[in-house]
Amino acid sequence: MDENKAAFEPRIIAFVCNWCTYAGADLTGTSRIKYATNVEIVRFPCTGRIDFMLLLKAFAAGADGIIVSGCHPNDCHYTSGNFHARRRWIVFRGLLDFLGIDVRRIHYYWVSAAEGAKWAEVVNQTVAEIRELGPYTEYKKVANYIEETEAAHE
Amino acid sequence: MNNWNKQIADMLADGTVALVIGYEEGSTPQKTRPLFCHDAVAAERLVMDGRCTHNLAVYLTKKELLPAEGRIGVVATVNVLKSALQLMQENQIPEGRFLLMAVGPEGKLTELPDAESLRQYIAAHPLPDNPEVAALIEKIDAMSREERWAYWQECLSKCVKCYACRAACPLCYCTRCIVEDNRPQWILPWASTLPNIEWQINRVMHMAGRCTGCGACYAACPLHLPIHLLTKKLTQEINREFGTERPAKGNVLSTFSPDDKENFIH
Amino acid sequence: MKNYQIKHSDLDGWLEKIIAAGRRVIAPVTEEGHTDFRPIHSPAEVAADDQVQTIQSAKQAAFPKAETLFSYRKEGTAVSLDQPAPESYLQTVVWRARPCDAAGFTPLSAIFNWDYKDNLYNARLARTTLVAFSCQQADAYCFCTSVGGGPGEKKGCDILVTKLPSGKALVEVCTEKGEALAALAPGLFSEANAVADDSPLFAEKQSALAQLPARFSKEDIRRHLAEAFDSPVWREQSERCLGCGACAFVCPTCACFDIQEDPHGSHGRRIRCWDSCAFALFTQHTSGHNPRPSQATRWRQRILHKFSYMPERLDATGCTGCGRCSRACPVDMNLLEHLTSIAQK
Amino acid sequence: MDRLIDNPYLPYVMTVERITQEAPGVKTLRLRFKNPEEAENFQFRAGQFAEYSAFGEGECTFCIASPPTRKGYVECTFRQAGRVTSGLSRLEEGQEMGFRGPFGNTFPIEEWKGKNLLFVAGGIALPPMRCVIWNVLDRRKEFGNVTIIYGAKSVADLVYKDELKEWDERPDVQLYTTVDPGGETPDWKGKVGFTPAVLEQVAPSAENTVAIVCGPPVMIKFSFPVLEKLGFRDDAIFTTLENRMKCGIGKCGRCNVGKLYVCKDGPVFTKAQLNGLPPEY
Repeated sequence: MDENKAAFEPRIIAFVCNWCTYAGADLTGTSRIKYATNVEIVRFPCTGRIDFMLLLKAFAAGADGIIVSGCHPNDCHYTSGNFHARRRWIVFRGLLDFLGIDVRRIHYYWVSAAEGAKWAEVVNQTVAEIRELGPYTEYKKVANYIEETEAAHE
Repeated sequence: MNNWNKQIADMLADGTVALVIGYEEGSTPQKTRPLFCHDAVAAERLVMDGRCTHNLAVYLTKKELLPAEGRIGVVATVNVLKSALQLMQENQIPEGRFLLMAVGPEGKLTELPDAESLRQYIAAHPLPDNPEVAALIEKIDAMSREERWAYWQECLSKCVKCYACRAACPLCYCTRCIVEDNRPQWILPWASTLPNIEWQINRVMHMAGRCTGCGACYAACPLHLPIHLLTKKLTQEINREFGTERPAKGNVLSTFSPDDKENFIH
Repeated sequence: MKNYQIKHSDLDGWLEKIIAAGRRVIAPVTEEGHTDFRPIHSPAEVAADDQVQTIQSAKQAAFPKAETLFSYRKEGTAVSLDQPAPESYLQTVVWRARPCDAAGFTPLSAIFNWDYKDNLYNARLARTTLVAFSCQQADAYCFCTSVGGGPGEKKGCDILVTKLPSGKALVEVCTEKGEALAALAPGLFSEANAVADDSPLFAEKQSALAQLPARFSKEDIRRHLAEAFDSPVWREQSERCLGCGACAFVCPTCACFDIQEDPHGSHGRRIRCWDSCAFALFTQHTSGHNPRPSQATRWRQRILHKFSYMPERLDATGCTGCGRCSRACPVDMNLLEHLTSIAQK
Repeated sequence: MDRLIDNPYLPYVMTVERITQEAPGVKTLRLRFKNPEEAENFQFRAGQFAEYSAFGEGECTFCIASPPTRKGYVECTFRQAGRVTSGLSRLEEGQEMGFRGPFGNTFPIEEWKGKNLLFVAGGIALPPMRCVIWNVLDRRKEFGNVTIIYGAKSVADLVYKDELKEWDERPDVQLYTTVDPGGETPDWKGKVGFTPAVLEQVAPSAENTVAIVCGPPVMIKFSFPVLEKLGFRDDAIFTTLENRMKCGIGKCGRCNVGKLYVCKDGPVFTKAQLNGLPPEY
């Protein structure tokens, strides 16, 4: 790992479901497991409720990586929300990849309420991988762009 | 006057249909355009041939254009029929309201009064895949991710947000589109690269498994941006992942299978 | 102002000098068979001069599709504002516009200055130099001669270049801005005579222009429109209209805009962006009430605004006959055809 | 701030000095210029409107609800409905916001000297009139009888409740307040009925009288025939139009009714003028 990458602290946004992953992350804390502090958690009732636009908004707002995590299959609090989400992510990933958006920066996990240790692990792993990829500057550049008619933007 | 024009003129004259939507000659010999026939005389202007590419199904959900009473005839291409069927499956148009009609090669008019007859006609008249579209998708697939991003960024930076792609699509029928919502403002409403990309992602995601592949979005784009590649690619992905069969009611994303792949979820 | 001659083969050399002078140059560029204005960095990028027109008009030089009106910053309860310095607007040259592009700036300027002065537009226009090329061909959508323009018309141009059959091009300089551009390559130009109505040069210029007989007059249209508000023609013509904004966005005179917010937490910008009277939401009130509730009423507004209200209020016609709206329309709403039918009613 | 160019879209920065909750969802903001020099140079006349900015949300059009006779501040009253009005509603006293104006034409108050004035207002449309009413009351001797008929959906929806009380107590103002049937409370002392019906009941004389009518389209629609019956001439009936607008300065292309721009030629129109306009409002 070169020096620049070591100095770079990735900003990770995690979209998690309330019933499994959020509780799991809570358990990580109460179990006093130490893990990377780069993650900001946004809690949703269910992975099925996570609009794909939120992922794009996270990148536009400066995220370098994204975690999407919810209940394991058959464990959804609403029976099938995670199944619907899974199908949506399959389609969405395909489209993003075709557009050249870096799908390696979006990590999907199932983390249950009992998997406090796994949460620490997936965050650490995501941070390490995003650190390796570096900041997502190509997306940020586009996000802040408005017109090429002013000298300031040249 | 063709025989089928005469038949339609008679239907308008005797009140079988109150309005017929079809095609007429356009501004140049190379193109035709949509025509609303309110009377038998106008039916003389109807044409049907390979130049008829507008997806007339877009008018079927525009209530302000349609008479309150009576049936509405549509002289349709297969693409129009496919979209009309999809609209019926999504409960956007009632089955009996429209009399869809196809014109055969010898000018024979086939009436398709219900969803079942549409289904059969569409099955019997499969549309060939456009090799140019397939080749373009292959070309983009072969690019590196960075090249793909550069390609689409350059391409969509030109978009002026006229929303012709939305307006021309029969399945973009929401009365209030996500881009018109400002609480929250999901997509910034002016034309610049990122909001343009976000708009296309939204348009295409909302088409997942619903797009009939007619290409009206691309044909409508005044800047000729190849946005139909996005819907086409999405359809390819869906076919590969979930098969080519579509649910009879609802759509691919409103259902699921416990066996859907999850090799990307850890 | 002076007239010059330049060899066809020296035009690229002149453009090179213009680019070298650090101007932002936008010019017709052909990509995938379609030609539109794009920023260029070398004369080689410019499309061959065989197309009638670009997809979009040149209005973007002074009226970009999105621009910053001002920016704000909030600190505690206080707000401070900042606005773009006109000096930051790039000196822009529009290369090989058409006379109908140049003509579009007259109605645009009228809209932006008829009462309050829109100095953002004015500052951009002051930094824009239009090098128009006379039209040697027209297509089925062109009708500049019906609305007071012409394929060799100078109005609104800073420079009008007409490629003559002799292999020379006539360069008619119309403004100081134009003169400054010619002065960038003095070696390439030789002085030419004034183009008087009976001069051989005039005849030579005329011979190089596209032939486009007028189909109607602005006055005919205006007279008919005075009585046409309740005419069934609006519904008839607009039935196939899809309600997109393509016609407005490619139009050289459409100036309707929206004002929107670009917030980034405690700071942000207010943005002006193109809008279109064809959109249903354009006039809709928060309550849901819409003064122009149908596509027919919106089509009527488009035509009346351009051909009736603007002439009366701003002494300008909102159309240069470029035909771009008709070419861009996904359902072939042909303005020439529609106006002709109105003029003949 | 240094104004590099005269930018007509650049608002004045104003401080929210006082917030009054007028009715459910309806607030009045009193705004003071942050820059005293701008306050000094600021002038407007009754009937004019302005663009109010909640930075981060956008801009919204309302009339200036305070009278020009009260110097040093301007007030606006609005109902929270969309994104910008919600943003304005969230402001607290002491916070800063934007103000662009004054725009549009005015009520010809000077021409009304010596005449009787009849104000007919419905709901949230009292603000444009309040500006005129206070302007008139501040120069009370110059005008004849002042009659105000004001209706709202319910008692809670009446705005400017303190001022209504003040006007009611003044011997030189005839005030009739009314609420729609079903909108009354047990202790409601005003009238019950739709505003046009109350107007018919009160039947003010048209003799030497100017009527100013502001309200929702349906109220205006039913009030005009009543006024006609009472003998009001079309050029003695004034109203304001409220078409959607963005720029306020005759450029953005939204607000025109036929060839007239509501933002430039309006918002004040006489019924005689409206008779000659297409129904695009």
